[in-house]
Amino acid sequence: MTADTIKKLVTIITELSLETTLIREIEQCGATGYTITNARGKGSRGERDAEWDADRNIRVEIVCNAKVAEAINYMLQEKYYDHFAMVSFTQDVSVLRANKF
Amino acid sequence: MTADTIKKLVTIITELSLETTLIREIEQCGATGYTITNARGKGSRGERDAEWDADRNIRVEIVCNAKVAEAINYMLQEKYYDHFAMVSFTQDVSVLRANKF
Amino acid sequence: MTADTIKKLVTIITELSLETTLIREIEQCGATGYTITNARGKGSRGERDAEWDADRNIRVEIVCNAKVAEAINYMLQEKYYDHFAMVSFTQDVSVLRANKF
Amino acid sequence: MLDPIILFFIFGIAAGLLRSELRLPSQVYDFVSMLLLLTIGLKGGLELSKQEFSTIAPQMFAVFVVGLILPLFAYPILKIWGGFKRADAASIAAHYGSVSVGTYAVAVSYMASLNIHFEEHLPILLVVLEIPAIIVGILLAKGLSNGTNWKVVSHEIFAGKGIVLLIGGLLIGWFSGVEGIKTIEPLFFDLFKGILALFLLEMGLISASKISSLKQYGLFLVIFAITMPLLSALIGISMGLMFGFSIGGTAVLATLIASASYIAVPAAMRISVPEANPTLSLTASLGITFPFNILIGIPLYHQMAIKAHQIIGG
Amino acid sequence: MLDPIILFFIFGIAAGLLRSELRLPSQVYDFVSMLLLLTIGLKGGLELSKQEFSTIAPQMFAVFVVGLILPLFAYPILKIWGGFKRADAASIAAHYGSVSVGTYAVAVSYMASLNIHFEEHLPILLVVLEIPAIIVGILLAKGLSNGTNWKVVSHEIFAGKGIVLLIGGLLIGWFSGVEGIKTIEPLFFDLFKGILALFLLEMGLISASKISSLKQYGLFLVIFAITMPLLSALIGISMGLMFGFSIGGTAVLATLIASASYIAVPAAMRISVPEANPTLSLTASLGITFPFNILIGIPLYHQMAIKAHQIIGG
Amino acid sequence: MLDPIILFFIFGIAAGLLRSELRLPSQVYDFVSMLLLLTIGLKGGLELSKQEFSTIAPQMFAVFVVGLILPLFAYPILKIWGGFKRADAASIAAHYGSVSVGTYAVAVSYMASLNIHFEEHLPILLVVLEIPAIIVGILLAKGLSNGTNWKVVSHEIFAGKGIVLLIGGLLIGWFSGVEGIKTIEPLFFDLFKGILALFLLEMGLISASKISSLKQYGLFLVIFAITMPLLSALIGISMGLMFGFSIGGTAVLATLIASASYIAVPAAMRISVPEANPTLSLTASLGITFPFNILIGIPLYHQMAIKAHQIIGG
Ligand SMILES: Nc1ncnc2c1ncn2[C@@H]1O[C@H](COP(=O)(O)O)[C@@H](O)[C@H]1O
Ligand SMILES: Nc1ncnc2c1ncn2[C@@H]1O[C@H](COP(=O)(O)O)[C@@H](O)[C@H]1O
Ligand SMILES: Nc1ncnc2c1ncn2[C@@H]1O[C@H](COP(=O)(O)O)[C@@H](O)[C@H]1O
Ligand code: NA
Ligand code: NA
Ligand code: NA
Repeated sequence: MTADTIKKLVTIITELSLETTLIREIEQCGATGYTITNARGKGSRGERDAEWDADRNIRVEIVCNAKVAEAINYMLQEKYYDHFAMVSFTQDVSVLRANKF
Repeated sequence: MTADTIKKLVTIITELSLETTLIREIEQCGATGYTITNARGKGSRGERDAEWDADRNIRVEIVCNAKVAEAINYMLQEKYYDHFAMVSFTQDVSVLRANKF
Repeated sequence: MTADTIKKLVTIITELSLETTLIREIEQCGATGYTITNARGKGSRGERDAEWDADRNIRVEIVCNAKVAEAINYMLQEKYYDHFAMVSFTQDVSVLRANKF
Repeated sequence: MLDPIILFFIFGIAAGLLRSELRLPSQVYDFVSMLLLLTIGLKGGLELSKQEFSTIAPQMFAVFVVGLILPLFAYPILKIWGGFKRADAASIAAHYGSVSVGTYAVAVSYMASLNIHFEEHLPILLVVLEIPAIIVGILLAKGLSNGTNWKVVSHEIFAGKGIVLLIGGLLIGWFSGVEGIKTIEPLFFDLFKGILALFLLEMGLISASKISSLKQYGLFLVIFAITMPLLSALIGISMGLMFGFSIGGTAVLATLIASASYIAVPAAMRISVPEANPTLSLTASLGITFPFNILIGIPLYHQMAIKAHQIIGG
Repeated sequence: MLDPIILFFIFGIAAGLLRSELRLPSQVYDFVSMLLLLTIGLKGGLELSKQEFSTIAPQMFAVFVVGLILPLFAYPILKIWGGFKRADAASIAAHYGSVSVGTYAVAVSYMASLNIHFEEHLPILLVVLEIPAIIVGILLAKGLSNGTNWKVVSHEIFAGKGIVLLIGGLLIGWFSGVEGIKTIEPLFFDLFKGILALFLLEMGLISASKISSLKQYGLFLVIFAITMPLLSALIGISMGLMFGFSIGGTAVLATLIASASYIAVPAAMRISVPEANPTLSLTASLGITFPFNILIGIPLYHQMAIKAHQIIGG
Repeated sequence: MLDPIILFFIFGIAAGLLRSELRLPSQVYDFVSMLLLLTIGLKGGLELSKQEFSTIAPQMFAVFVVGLILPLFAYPILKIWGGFKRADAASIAAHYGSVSVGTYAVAVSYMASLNIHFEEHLPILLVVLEIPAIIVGILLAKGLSNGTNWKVVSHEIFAGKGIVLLIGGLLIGWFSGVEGIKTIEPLFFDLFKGILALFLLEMGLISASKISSLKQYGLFLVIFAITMPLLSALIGISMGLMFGFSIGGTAVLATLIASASYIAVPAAMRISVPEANPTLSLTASLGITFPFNILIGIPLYHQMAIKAHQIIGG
């Protein structure tokens, strides 16, 4: 079995309306891929119950190396945190075929 | 870049019909927010394939400090584990803007 | 409060069309349960935007012990990695009622 | 010659048993249910606008009482003969004391296809019948001095989609009147049977999946899920005669009382009596009683209504 | 006797305020909106095929100018009297300078139910009116020398579902002609009012949820959200007279201009003026202006149009 | 004057190429497909009830054989001239040996709009034609002594939504008969063309997205995806003459055989021949062949059928 490698998993929860632009910037940070699921929730900007287009959230996951993770987090902070409903967190994950990320 | 802080990520997978009451209790435990996605699955209470209202799962994520995480886990155990399809697990995550949680 | 136990959380992101067969194999590896959410994304096999049946992803989560996790990862590598859009990663999680998994 | 909507139901069961991947998408199922509920409400409301409340009020009261009695009658049977736990017996009893709008819709369509007249204000009785059994079920499970949060429960009941749409439809039909409703007839009335066909297709698929999980619950549940509607139908026939209903109305009322809930009651029980196993009651209600009523019950209750009217009339 | 579609809207508001769990499934809502947009487009396109472009062009130009002026008029009011931040004032102004297709659909249905003729090419003016206010809103928020990525913005505007479906419908209607369109009439035309009823049910539920969040934004927003459409309607009436429209057309045009956007503009503003609080403008537009126009505005603008025609005619 | 459903398709392609955000919600697309499949099945079933099985059986057999031969014919072309890997050549061949229900529906609608009669039992041939190419494709990819789990594969084929709905519709139509089906006609028959329009709108959007990924697969795929249906259509014309079909029936059969699968076959190949690249075959089938058949193929095959009948008849 191939040895496992430690990578970062960055999870971002934010507004659906950001999807296109956010994805573009995430790729510019060096991410080779991402996964998106639809979500709803509540946070400092109130309830976002996915009932109305403007109230829909997405949950974006990116597996990447530490450098890309840092770049993404920096980018989020610079460009999005102030004006958008957004939460993000980072974890260590072990992956196979680490060259993919 | 703001220093990262370690927080807890509590993930709960349970029945859709619990959503309203569960969220209320999670907030009473001190959570400042949560994210919900629709899910399906299988566990000790059989397959829950999301085909019928009664068979739909939700997946709830809460980023919070260790104390709130413990309170949530305790609450789940006391009030829900016995009678509901439910699984929960807890992880460490690093977050920016830690004062949010 | 019951003492926490450390288990593994295996997350697999792959094609919807694999769902039935993949679940069967995961259970054969010894998993006692799983959770599935619908997803979309992008990776080495291009964009999978969930617009067409063939382009839909699922995100499968399995909480299990280290041995089962290894068996699952091995199985994925042997049977699926070559021909399917697939990403998987593994984390430690702490669970209550550890005998469930 | 079989009514196509029944064929859609049989098709659904067959496809389900053959493990086909066929499903009505969940949101489409929700949509289809909403249309049925609104249409039934609208039709009832149109009728209401032609009736005196004083004629209907006593019927509403009588039906409410029946809704209280049915679960009280079913509970000991389930507990003593069936050997079910208290919570389970109470929950199943509540399902059978309440009603199924889907079954009602098929009865309505059955009468329409045979050109049989029936009392059109029955949707009001439907609304009334949904509720009392839930309350009795909770009391049976938890006792009088229980800690039930009735505010939450009553919200669960009255804010549930089913009741809200039926009542909304009734009021809109009532206020609009026959003329006003014309413009929305193509969607709500002309498509009714087609929409019902799709609904039954999905119900067949669901029933099939419940049938598969049947063996683990034993023969008693099957017998109960067939006998209970038959007995309830007898009560329905008697009430129809008492109310002076036509043959059609008597048969539809019998069907209504014979039907078992699978939406409103499960949701309410899950919140109020969580220790009851929801699979048990849904298997009985969706896996046996619903198909029994659709395929055998409705024509049978119709025959019973004819017989009863002959006896009374003769 | 009330139009059932209005009753559906009131029903939605009531169910929402009573915290019912009723919702139109999100994809069904999208579907219903798509059908309305296509139908409105198709109807306009059929009409286009009968008209000279030269008659319509000046109207399109005039309406475009109005779309530029309305937000310029609303902005200082919101900024100075309302005390809103620059971005918020600009965003709200853009919402009120643009239009709501849902409101237009109700006006159309209102005229149809009273058998009042109106100029059928109004959907073209609708399309024209959607856009200029967005541009002005962005300029108001960011100034002329701002860093707006106009390529992204214009893609957001023109590639948005609403505009695309309206224009697509217009073109299909235009190319198909009255004969060609016959085969798709059962879905797009016969079901129109039923579909509109479901749309309004959901809009009622949404409005109710916005009404609940109203108190935190104070009285000024409420007053603005009622006064602004009234003033806009006056402009609409004048334009109708100027264009030589019938009474019906004048009233529909007034409704159009009085309506406030809640789909296209919020989406564009979120991308271009992210510092504006989206809840503010949506609360005003969905929570106050939409219900006001549906319940009070449309009949009122109709009366205004009658009066105006009397004055002019007399 | 263009048929509006074709305009909807062109509109979809245009909106897709312009990168509009327009999409039919996925569950609505599923719903629309289900309705089309059921309607086509129902219509075929109604016709079945009027026919002798003995007339149809030989046609079913002949068509089955064609379904076996077509991929055998396409495979070497793809492998040798196209230079595709074995698995890819086999998979593409299977797609073109099977059929597209959407294309069939447009052919039906084309004939109806020109009032051209055609043999209504064609849906049965459609069902028969879907399957053999899949089996041949798997054998081509893996050889006879391969490890294919035929139980899984045949479940994948027969339990797939498409086949189940077609067969279900056929049976329901057959058992119901013309009289019985009347009550569900408003949904399944009257709305057919409107529903088809929405389906084609989405297909246009999908085709456009596949067109964009076309350049990376080279010219050969494009040529194949246009030539293959043309050759298949010739076979279809010959078979139509052989069966003694009318001009309309001949043209529809030609369209059927010329069409390429994009639902059943991709799903089966993904499971059975995972080493084949699914994007390759879907790009050809959805990006080229489907639009080609809709926009050019169907009228062309109609002309070919007319010519062929003249030659034979003369
Ligand atoms: N503490 C939290 N835990 C999990 N998810 C959260 C939390 N806070 C916010 N979220 C999610 O992030 C979205 C935006 O958060 P906010 O910017 O705080 O409004 C919310 O709508 C939630 O879906
Ligand atoms: N081992 C597991 N891994 C991941 N998810 C699980 C697992 N066991 C159960 N689940 C999820 O939790 C839900 C409830 O579990 P249970 O109470 O065990 O039936 C299931 O329907 C699954 O969605
Ligand atoms: N770096 C990544 N981070 C998160 N998800 C990924 C990543 N790469 C791929 N994925 C997901 O896994 C699926 C299959 O990946 P692939 O096999 O690389 O095409 C994609 O469609 C994405 O949903
Ligand atoms: Na009952
Ligand atoms: Na306006
Ligand atoms: Na073919």
